[in-house]
Amino acid sequence: MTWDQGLHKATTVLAGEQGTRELTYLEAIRAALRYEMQRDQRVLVMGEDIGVYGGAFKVTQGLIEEFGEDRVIDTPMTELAMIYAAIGMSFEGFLPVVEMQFADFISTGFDAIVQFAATNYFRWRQPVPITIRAPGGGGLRAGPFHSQSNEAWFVHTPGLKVVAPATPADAYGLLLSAIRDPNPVIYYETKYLYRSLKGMVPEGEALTPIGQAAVRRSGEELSIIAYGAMVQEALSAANELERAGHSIEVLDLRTLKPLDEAAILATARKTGKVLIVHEANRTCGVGAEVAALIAEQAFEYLDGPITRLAAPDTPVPYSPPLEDAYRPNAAKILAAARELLAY
Amino acid sequence: MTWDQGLHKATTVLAGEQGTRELTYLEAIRAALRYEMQRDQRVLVMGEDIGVYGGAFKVTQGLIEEFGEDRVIDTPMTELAMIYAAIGMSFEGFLPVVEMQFADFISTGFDAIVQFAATNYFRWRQPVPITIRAPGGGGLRAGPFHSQSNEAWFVHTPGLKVVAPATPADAYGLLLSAIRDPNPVIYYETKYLYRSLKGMVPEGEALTPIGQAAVRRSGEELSIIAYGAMVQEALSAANELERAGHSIEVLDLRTLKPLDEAAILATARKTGKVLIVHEANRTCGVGAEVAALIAEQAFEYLDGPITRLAAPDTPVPYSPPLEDAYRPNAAKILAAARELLAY
Amino acid sequence: MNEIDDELLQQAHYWMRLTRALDDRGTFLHKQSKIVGGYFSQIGHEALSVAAALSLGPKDIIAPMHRDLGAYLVRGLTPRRILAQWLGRETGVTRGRDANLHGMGDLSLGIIGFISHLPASTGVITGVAHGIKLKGEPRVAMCFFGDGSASQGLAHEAMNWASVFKLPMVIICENNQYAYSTPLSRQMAIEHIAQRAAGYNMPGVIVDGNDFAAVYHATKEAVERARSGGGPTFIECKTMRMRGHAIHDNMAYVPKELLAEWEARDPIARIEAELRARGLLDDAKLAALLARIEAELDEAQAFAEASPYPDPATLTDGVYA
Amino acid sequence: MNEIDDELLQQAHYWMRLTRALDDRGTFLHKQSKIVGGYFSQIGHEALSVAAALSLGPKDIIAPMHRDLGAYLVRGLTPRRILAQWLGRETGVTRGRDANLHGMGDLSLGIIGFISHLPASTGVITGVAHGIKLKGEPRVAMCFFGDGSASQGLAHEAMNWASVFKLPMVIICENNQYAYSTPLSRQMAIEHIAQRAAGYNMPGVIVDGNDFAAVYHATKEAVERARSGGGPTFIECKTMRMRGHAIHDNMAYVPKELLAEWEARDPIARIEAELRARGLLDDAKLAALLARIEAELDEAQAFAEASPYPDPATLTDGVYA
Ligand SMILES: Cc1ncc(C[n+]2csc(CCOP(=O)(O)OP(=O)(O)O)c2C)c(N)n1
Ligand SMILES: Cc1ncc(C[n+]2csc(CCOP(=O)(O)OP(=O)(O)O)c2C)c(N)n1
Ligand SMILES: [Mg+2]
Ligand SMILES: [Mg+2]
Repeated sequence: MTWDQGLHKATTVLAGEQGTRELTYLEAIRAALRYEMQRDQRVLVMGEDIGVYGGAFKVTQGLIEEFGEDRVIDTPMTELAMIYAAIGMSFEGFLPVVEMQFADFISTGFDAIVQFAATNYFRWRQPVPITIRAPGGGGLRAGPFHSQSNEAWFVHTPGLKVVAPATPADAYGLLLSAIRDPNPVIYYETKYLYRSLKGMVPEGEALTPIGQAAVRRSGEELSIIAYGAMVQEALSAANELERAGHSIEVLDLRTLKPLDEAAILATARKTGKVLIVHEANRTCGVGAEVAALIAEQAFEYLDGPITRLAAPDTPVPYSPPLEDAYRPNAAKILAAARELLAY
Repeated sequence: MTWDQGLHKATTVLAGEQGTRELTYLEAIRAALRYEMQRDQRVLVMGEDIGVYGGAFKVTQGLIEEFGEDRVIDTPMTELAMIYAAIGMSFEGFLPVVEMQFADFISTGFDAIVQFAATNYFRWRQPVPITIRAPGGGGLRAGPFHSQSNEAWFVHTPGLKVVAPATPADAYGLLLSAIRDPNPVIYYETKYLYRSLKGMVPEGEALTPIGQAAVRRSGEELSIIAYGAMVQEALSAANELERAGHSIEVLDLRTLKPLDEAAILATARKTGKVLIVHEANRTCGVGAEVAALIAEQAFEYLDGPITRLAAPDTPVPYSPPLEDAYRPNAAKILAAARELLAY
Repeated sequence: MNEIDDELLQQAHYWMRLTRALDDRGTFLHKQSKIVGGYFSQIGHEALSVAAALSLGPKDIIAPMHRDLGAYLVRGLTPRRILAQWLGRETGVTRGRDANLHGMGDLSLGIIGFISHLPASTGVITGVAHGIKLKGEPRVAMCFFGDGSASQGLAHEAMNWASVFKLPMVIICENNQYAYSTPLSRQMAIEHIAQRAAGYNMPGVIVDGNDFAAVYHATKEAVERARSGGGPTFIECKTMRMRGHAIHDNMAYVPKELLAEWEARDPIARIEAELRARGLLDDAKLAALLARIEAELDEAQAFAEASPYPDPATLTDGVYA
Repeated sequence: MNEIDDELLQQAHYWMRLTRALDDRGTFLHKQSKIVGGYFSQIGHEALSVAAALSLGPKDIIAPMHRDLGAYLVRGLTPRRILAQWLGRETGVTRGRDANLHGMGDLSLGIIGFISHLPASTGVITGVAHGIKLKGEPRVAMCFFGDGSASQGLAHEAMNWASVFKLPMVIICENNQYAYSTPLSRQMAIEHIAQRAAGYNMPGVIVDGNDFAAVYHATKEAVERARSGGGPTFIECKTMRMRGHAIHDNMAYVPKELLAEWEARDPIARIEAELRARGLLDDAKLAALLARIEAELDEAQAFAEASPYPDPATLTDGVYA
């Protein structure tokens, strides 16, 4: 088969009837890659050690056997050329999914993302439909260079989309959407959840739309706005508070750029008290944007200070007592929420 | 003379009596470089075309004649190696000042800044006393790659300091402070002001401390918080409003990381209405952090929504009507301020 | 130039003359403040950019940079769209979004619009070549980059990638002696940039970049190698940037003798000497050609000047596809 | 190994044995979950890291990476501080801030702590070498990087910079056949990475990285060249990573024969054969040496385990100098 006969067409091979299955967060990512690769021959994956080895975290395990080395490309160790290569491939009609071995190494390919991919459509109307998978976050004692949550760099940069699934279903559904989106999408997956979080994941066309947050838990007194690994922590804290008689809403942002402003403002207006939580460093993080948005557009509805709980402005430390002090978790959310409830 | 005899010592050659002189913003930067290089033999400057040619904007003109090519280093065209080289030189006791030809090209040297320089002291207690000069900002019809205001990338990254002078005196005083600071400092200078803004600049030891904002104009009804090129625009708008009987405070942030939280909170508490202005893109910009800070810590004092006026989330466009629509200016500040005053 | 047939030589002559005339017009329009911001002249590069582009077929792809006006024109980007681009008009290649020669991309013509961050052309073309190879199509991807850009890590990564995957790619290195004010001696410790090709197990060819025929032969051979599965080739074209880096630069740093030496090797003078030798050109024919080109450019400029500026209301429209 | 005198050989033997023993202990402590996160074994690299470090003087500077435990030890970083580092204690080199071998820097010992983003060592050492040259001191800067790291643009930029400024620098390329799971054939299209040295007009030397004497001679010569103003040298040490990339990696992707071939070339077995041939080593002496080393490491481990974890209250203290 030549490219013209088949590859340019998106072929929905796998529609079938929709069931669901229980998958880990990691399995959900792999399932999404497989589904998209089966469905559309333009989709390919590439990265360091992702083929024969199956990836540093084994996310892509089995893909090279199923799809061959033309579509599962083990690359030289070179993030900048890799992202540029993905951009160039997209100009030839491919839909490349690039794996950064760790989100931390995305800075090595930075120019290709923020200067080229982000601006291209704006400049000469040529879309850059690439997806960059960035395994981020800490809690694994991996130190300053294997634990970063650096999404704010890209949330600030015009022309990119940024997503951060918190559940297996969204890990699946957002990856489908990211791959099909005509824009460069950075997909922050949370290493901490890879094997620790399981959930029901629909089969087939279960896309999570980019740009839509999800209310994970409805409540009246206080809104916790979180994303990625912090959503589970927020839910634990909210459950605990419920036992103490409080009614807490938890909003999972899911997409960090473009933000679901309507959902953010709706929850803020509903409860009047907002606690924003993320694992990334505090200053100029996504939480700052969410807070600013609320302060500007839901000002009259507020019954307390917009509160942020984020990592302090230090690199991610290695030693367990330091990392535990560094990283937000359910207990810290609980304390911050209690304080805000008491305001 | 060998290094050990002289270079390691900071030698205040130029104390003298302090006069002042009128300088353009650009001349003030050059004066600061000369002063520091005369004062301390550890200071050197390097960058593309900064020696023989005097720099793309002629900021370093005359320095190679005065200090020789060992201390005014024309480099190959390679931002990443250049910043790494500066880091390495700092380990040998030098205080290098690196010029990015345009702030836009700082992304090419990104890893060296955010991964190495920013984290080094945290990791093994070795300071990285380098200064990176980044000529930023638009208004010059220079398009998406010669107009960027990308400071938020670095404000978000722990371990860096970021300054952005708005006046010739601060261009001088903050550069002195940046060079002497034991940490990596990114010095955003505003190309738009290079030759268009003149002001009195003290001679000698007139350091502007890092971390201190300046109230440029005192007022009661509304605070405009700005930095860089937007300070002059804010002052024009404030003057205009004064003629209409309003009392406006203008706070010039001067340092973007670490922010002068006390000054920000003081002005917010004083006036109860805050308009934040910057030329950088809106989402997750410095304005978001300032707004979030106020929303969290000055909540009770607010009489109106915290308002941001920033560039929209697009690359900087080239064509004059587009760039004019893109970039905040006095007229747009005036409109936003009027709206907020009427709240 | 013996092996270049008359027709190709005449064709090349037209493109080189058009390139220079359009470039001169750019300078002129800048002096008139009609082009705001910067302007980058390519005078001296006509032979290499036109020859490299002419060695390609219609479905091949190029990633040029800021001194490859000749290549844009040969690929079919019209002076109308280019002039409208320079004047920041909605009818320009980037609809007033990108500045001067930046971003002049149009995949329907097989052209990738460059970004400032050099040498992005080498990175992105690697991906195009990789895509072509995966599709198994007999097409070629060609990039251009300069002597200064050769110092950037990306050039290395791209060449390595192209060689590991044996991609159908041709790398044109425009060694024009300077990167802005920086001479070769300050950029590298070697005499020929092509010496680096061995580090990627690819042929490293050195040609006189001001000799149309020499560049054409070298690129043609490399294009054929790429097309037939032989992998990438590195071609260093020795030339000279005959103007300042950008229009504001009086290039006081360039020794007069060096300029004079290259003035004597002007690519257009050389192709015209050959055409005259073959009896294909005389003063009258040249005058007619130049008049035709000026008329074409007058018309294009009129189009550009009559074109509207982009509507500010559309500012944020085009960020996402 | 003829030209290496007895004393140096014995010294090297000690360091190589200490390196391996400490490395084995790291693996052991990881299995005991005392080292959390990752652990990177260097087994196979002992000769090259020890030889390169021994060729330097006390005021020289090195920028090692994650498989250069031997070099850290030779430069004077004690097993105590290293073990405390691995266990995340306040008495470790980074006071619990950086992970496993990362960041083990101490300029008083002439060691730069590496970051993950490879090959930062090449970049930062370029600056050190530049600083040394500006000061006119007879000192040398040496960096280490791997075959995978060689694909990164920074390696190119750093080598180019070093050659343009003719810096007193020695570049040790540890070609251990793999970068994580990626074999050389997928990393580059050339046989020897040293072939790239010509692209920077610097000597490109290839040595058997498992032969202490060969590495020592090559590095010594390069160090002398650098010290006397002769500029940078590139030395490719052929070796083999005898364990997985990190401790979790069973390296199923490595052909058994390849491992066996390199097993037979074990650097420690080779130096011990030479010592025995010279009559400097026998079973009893070896047993005594190993016992001494184990005692040293027991004491160091006890120190590390008795050391406190960092106080969480100090978390944000050390961000700014
Ligand atoms: C990464 C990067 N750094 C700096 C610049 C600024 N700059 C624009 S062109 C140029 C010189 C380019 O030299 P070369 O590659 O030789 O091309 P030439 O202009 O000589 O044709 C420089 C330094 C840039 N465009 N990109
Ligand atoms: C820029 C960057 N990308 C990816 C990684 C992840 N990574 C860590 S070590 C390694 C392999 C390094 O290979 P090589 O340079 O040959 O050194 P070796 O581990 O074989 O000694 C990779 C891919 C990294 N550290 N830095
Ligand atoms: Mg050039
Ligand atoms: Mg290796």
